[in-house]
Parts: sequence; structure tokens; C-alpha cells
Amino acid sequence: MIKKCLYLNRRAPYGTSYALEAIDTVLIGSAFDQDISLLFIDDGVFQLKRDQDTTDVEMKNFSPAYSAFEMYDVEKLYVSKEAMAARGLKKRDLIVDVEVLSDSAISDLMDEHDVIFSF
Amino acid sequence: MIKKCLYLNRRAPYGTSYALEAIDTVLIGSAFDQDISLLFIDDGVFQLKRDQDTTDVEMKNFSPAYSAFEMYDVEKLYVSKEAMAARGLKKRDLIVDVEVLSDSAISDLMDEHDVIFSF
Amino acid sequence: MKFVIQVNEGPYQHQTADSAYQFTRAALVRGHEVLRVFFYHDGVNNGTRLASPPQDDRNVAKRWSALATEHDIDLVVCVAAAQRRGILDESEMKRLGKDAHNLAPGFRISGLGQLIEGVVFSDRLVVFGD
Amino acid sequence: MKFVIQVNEGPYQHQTADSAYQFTRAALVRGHEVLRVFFYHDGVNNGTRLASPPQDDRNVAKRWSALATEHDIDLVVCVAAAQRRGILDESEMKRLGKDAHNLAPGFRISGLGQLIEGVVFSDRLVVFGD
Amino acid sequence: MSILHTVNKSPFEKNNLESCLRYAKLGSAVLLIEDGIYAALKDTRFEKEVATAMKDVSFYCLEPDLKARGFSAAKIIDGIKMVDYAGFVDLTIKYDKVQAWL
Amino acid sequence: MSILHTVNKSPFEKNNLESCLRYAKLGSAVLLIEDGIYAALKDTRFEKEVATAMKDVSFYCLEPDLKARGFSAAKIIDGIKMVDYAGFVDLTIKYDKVQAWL
Repeated sequence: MIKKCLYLNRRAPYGTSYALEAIDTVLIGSAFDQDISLLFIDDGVFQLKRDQDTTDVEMKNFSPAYSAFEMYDVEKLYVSKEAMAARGLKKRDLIVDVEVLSDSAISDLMDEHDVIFSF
Repeated sequence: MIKKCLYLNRRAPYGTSYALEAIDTVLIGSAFDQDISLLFIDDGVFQLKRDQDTTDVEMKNFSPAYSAFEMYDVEKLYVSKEAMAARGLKKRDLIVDVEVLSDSAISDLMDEHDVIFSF
Repeated sequence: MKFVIQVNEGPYQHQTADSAYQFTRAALVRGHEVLRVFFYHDGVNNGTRLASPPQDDRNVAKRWSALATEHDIDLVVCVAAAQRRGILDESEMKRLGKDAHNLAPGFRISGLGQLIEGVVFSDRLVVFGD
Repeated sequence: MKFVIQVNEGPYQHQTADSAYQFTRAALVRGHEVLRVFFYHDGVNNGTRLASPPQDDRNVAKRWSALATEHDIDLVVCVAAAQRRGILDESEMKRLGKDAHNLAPGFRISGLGQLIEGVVFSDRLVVFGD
Repeated sequence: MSILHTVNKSPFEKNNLESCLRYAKLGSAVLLIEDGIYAALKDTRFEKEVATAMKDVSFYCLEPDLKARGFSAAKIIDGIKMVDYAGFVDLTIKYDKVQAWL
Repeated sequence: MSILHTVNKSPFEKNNLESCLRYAKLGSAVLLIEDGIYAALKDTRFEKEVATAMKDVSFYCLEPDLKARGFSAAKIIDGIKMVDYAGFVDLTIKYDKVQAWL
């Protein structure tokens, strides 16, 4: 049985471990042949910021994982246009190619999925 | 050595255990003969709301402890006027008698203490 | 209806571990099936049998264990989160070369696949977290 | 200068447990005295020796233990918070009638009085939490 | 497909309710639990925002959490419905899926 | 007595910075750490508020946390000073006490 699964990311990276855990869950989810989309809203858009360097905080830099998603057929990545604007982020600041959605398109996206995993 | 200790309460009760833990710390602190003040700002003012009834959530109702503070010579309780107003709370809604302070008086209060315990 | 419940926080610090328990019990009382309760992130800390809360307070781990016994529900602790936080059963203890284990009765340790599989074969996922 | 450091969160879920460690180490390197590190609330979960994080990740409990050995600092786990969360040493295990203990080397279990006393006899309290 | 949105944080402290309301569509519902119940109170800074959202979205409040925090149904914005834990379970079935704003 | 205020939450997510700035007095300082560093960025919704607060209050930003999140000093509001962990320790001594906005 295939379900349309939306992984909803709302938190900044490193401050909490949700971003890291979301990556793990997405990769496991892909092994179950589910229809996977990732959505980044609120501070979740910061997860995709380029140039993360965790040397001095001595934590693991997990941001390269986003570029590896394609190999796992995880190809639908969406970000909120409004969240990007409020945070002064441009598409070129992001580590991967994403589709930028308006808030009303995001409402529709949530609507059409079978299940939402909240991180 | 006596220090002026300010216990700063900013969280709602029950959603997290900080309010409960603050009570424990204040009571222990009083045994050390420290000069103790309690300040309630932001959602911390909700800790003092009358009529708390935790029967259905099956948690411990710790609000009677605020009335017992006097027995431990913990008598300086301050609340933020602005926090009360934003939350629609009046002094008569509170379980204990408190002094209501403006935000600028609260700044001064923080200033004159030796140490701040944040909850 | 078949439910999967996800719990992201440990006991006592956040009410959300209590809410998850109250919801799960109410769903069972209502006659629904709880396919699985999945303890993720700090939620794995619900599964220690070493907790000794004060007599006048609830015992969160024991409450879950009792619910599992009574209703035969599957309490799964995420293995990766549990390893990071020091929650383990006897076989994990041996595998990891540790000298003690602390998993409460009625809980088992398994992978994130159990969450995904649960979601695939259930009607509702309800998440409790901070 | 004499510091007391308070840690309110467990490892991995919140960076604040990392920040507390980095600050403590920097203070020691700077030649200051760290009178005590007090683990409160979920912070007590820093003190389990049963954690096995992935090889490529930091081991938070081991890191604290090493710092305690190297600089002879006092790592105190709040007893009331620890009892609720199942963190205990051998004597607590016996007293509470439990069958295992999990406290990491270099940590000890004591009361909130240790926090207050530390604050009274130090110059700065620095709190790390969520 | 309709959504039941759960909000467990105080709107005074976190942005969860604000984000939720940005995406909650006509026909969906919001259930306030834990510290989220403060958004249901009359006479607060958020009353107007909630009342406006109620034109499109149904609002529910978990009564055990409301009572724990010292409030009763009388202090709640008109039109917000009270549920207990059994009612919470029923809501998760009435709507097609649950989105937890954590 | 002067205060070093530490803020470790994103201003987009929680009200910590807002509360801190309500009480921070002339001569005190704010140190942004962990997710708090997002308040130090140029071109965000909070830039103006921070710039205004800087007239009375010194602002610092923990560089290891800034770098971890993919930003550099070039993206920071002018006048905010960078510190490392050793600098964080020095600040707690320079000011008379530390207030952590958690």
C-alpha cells in the first residue's frame, strides 16, 4: 500500500535534533516505497542553508544528506516563499534545488497528502 | 553569606515542569537563609491562577504551595502588569497576594539582584 | 479505526508524554485498535524501569507497561534514539558491551521502520511532542 | 572567577547540553574555577553511562566524565529529577529497590542544596536550557 | 482531505498557533491542548485573531487541560467547543488526518 | 548591576528575544547563541528591532553557532560583535550577572 507522506520541517538545524532525525526518517521511509514529499516552513527553511560548518560546535554536519536524497528517489522538496522572505533567504542560498511555494499552495499540499510527519 | 536571589518564572504551569521545579528550588533556597524574591513575567503569571484542578490530567496540583511560601519567609512575589493585561488576568484571579510591577520596575528589580535563577 | 501514536518527549519535563498516554487510553476505551506506540527522540526515556517518582506523583513508565499488559499493545522504542540516550534491553546491552540494562516491561526496541510500517497499515498517526 | 554551571536538558535533542560543555571547557582553559556543574530537569540524562551514540557523533556523557577527571570538577545530578527519570548510582539503586544502576563515572547524585550552596560560594551562575 | 490541527503551545510563547492558522483551510479544525488552551481565553491579546479564524475553521479546546490551568468554559471565546480525551479521539476520526504543530 | 542576557532561541519561533529586549537596560548586553543567532542576521524581519535595541544595549553573537548554521560575519548586522566560547566566558565576567532567557 502506498501512502502520500508529507514530512513537515519547521525547526532550525542544530538547536534541536529534529532536522537530523527527519533525514533518518525520510531515508527509512523511502525504503518502504512510499510517495514522499518534504516541506520546509518557518525556521525549517534554515535547514537547507548552504555552507554549514559545524567544526567549532563539534556536532555532525548533516546538510550534505539533502543532496543525497535524489539517489533515494526523494525528489519533491518544497519551501515556503513567505518563510524565506521573512528570513532574508534567496533560492541561491540553499544547498539543494527546491520548489518555492506560496502559503496557499502549501495549504493545498498539506491537504492532498494522506499523512503528515511533524518534525 | 547572603545573596539577593531572584527566581524568574516565565512558563505556564503543567505544559512543562519548570513551575513545579521552581517551587522546590525556592523552598530549598529559603533553608539557606538567602534573600529571595519571585518574579512572574510572560506566561509565568499563569502559574498563580486560582482554581487549578488537575484531576482529569492526573498530574499533581502544586498551586497550593504558593500560599505556603509565607511560612518559609518567602514573601516577595512580583508579577508583570503588562503580562497580566495581555492575558486578561486581574489581581483577584491570582491565588496569592502579589505586588504588580511595570516593565521598567521589573528591569530595576533584575538589576538589583545578585543572581537570577531562570525557570 | 487503527491508530499509531508517536511520542517525542520524555516523562515529567513535558506534559506531552502525559497527553499521549491519556489519548492512547481513551482510544482503547473507545474500542479502537492502537497498532503501535512509537517512542522517538527523547520519548525513548518513557521506557526506563529505573524511574522512581514520588509516591504522590504518577509513574509514567509503569502506566505504559500496565496499558501494554492490559490491552496487548506494541510499545516500540526507537533504537537509534535509545542508543544515544542510554535506553537498552538485555540483548542491546550485550551487543553494545554495556554492563546494565533498563528497559521497562512491555516495551521493545526496534527501528524507525516500525514507525513507517505502522503508519502504512493504520488509519491515523497522532504525534505528541514539544 | 568561580563558576557554577546549570544544565537543564539532556544530550542530543537540544544543543544546550553541548553549549554547556563547550562553555565549561572554555572556562577551565581560561584558568577559571568551575565549582560545580549542576544537572537539573532533563539535564540529569547527561549522566548515564549506558549511552552508545554512533561512532561519528560525540559521546556527551563520556565527554563530561573526561572533563571531570582532567580538571577534578564536581558533576552533580539533582536527586529528585534523577529519581523521576531513572538515573541512579549503586546506593540509590539499593535504597530504591531497583535492579540496575546507570550513573556515569565522575558524576554524583545529590540535592538541590548543592545548586544553592554552589551559587552562594561562586561568582557567576550560568544556566543552559531550553 | 480535511485536517485536524493540534496546537499544544501557548500563543504568547511560541509561533505554533500563528503558523497553524496561516495554513488551516476552510473545513478544517484546530484543537487546543496543553498550554495551547490559553489561545481559547476571552480578553487576551489573541482573542480577536482566534475569533477571526473561527469564521473558516472549527475550534475545540481540551477541557482537562483548561481545568488544570484554573479556567472554565465560562472564560472561553464563544463558539469554541469543549472536548475530553474521548472527544479528542473522536475528532481525530472525524477529520481525515492529524497535523501536530509542535 | 550590569547584566549579560543570553538568548538561545530563534526570534521567529519563540518570544525569548522579545522578552529580553523589554527588560534589557542601558549598559547591559545581549549574547545570541544556538538558534538565537538568527536574530543577528541582516535582511530579516527582526533586523530593525535589533538595530534599534543596539542604541542602548551591546550585542554579541557566538561565532561557532553562526558558522554551524551556514552564515558568516558578513551577513551580520553592523555593530554586532563576534565571540567564540572563550569570549563567551569573558563576557560573563565583564558583566555582573548572567540572565538566561530560556
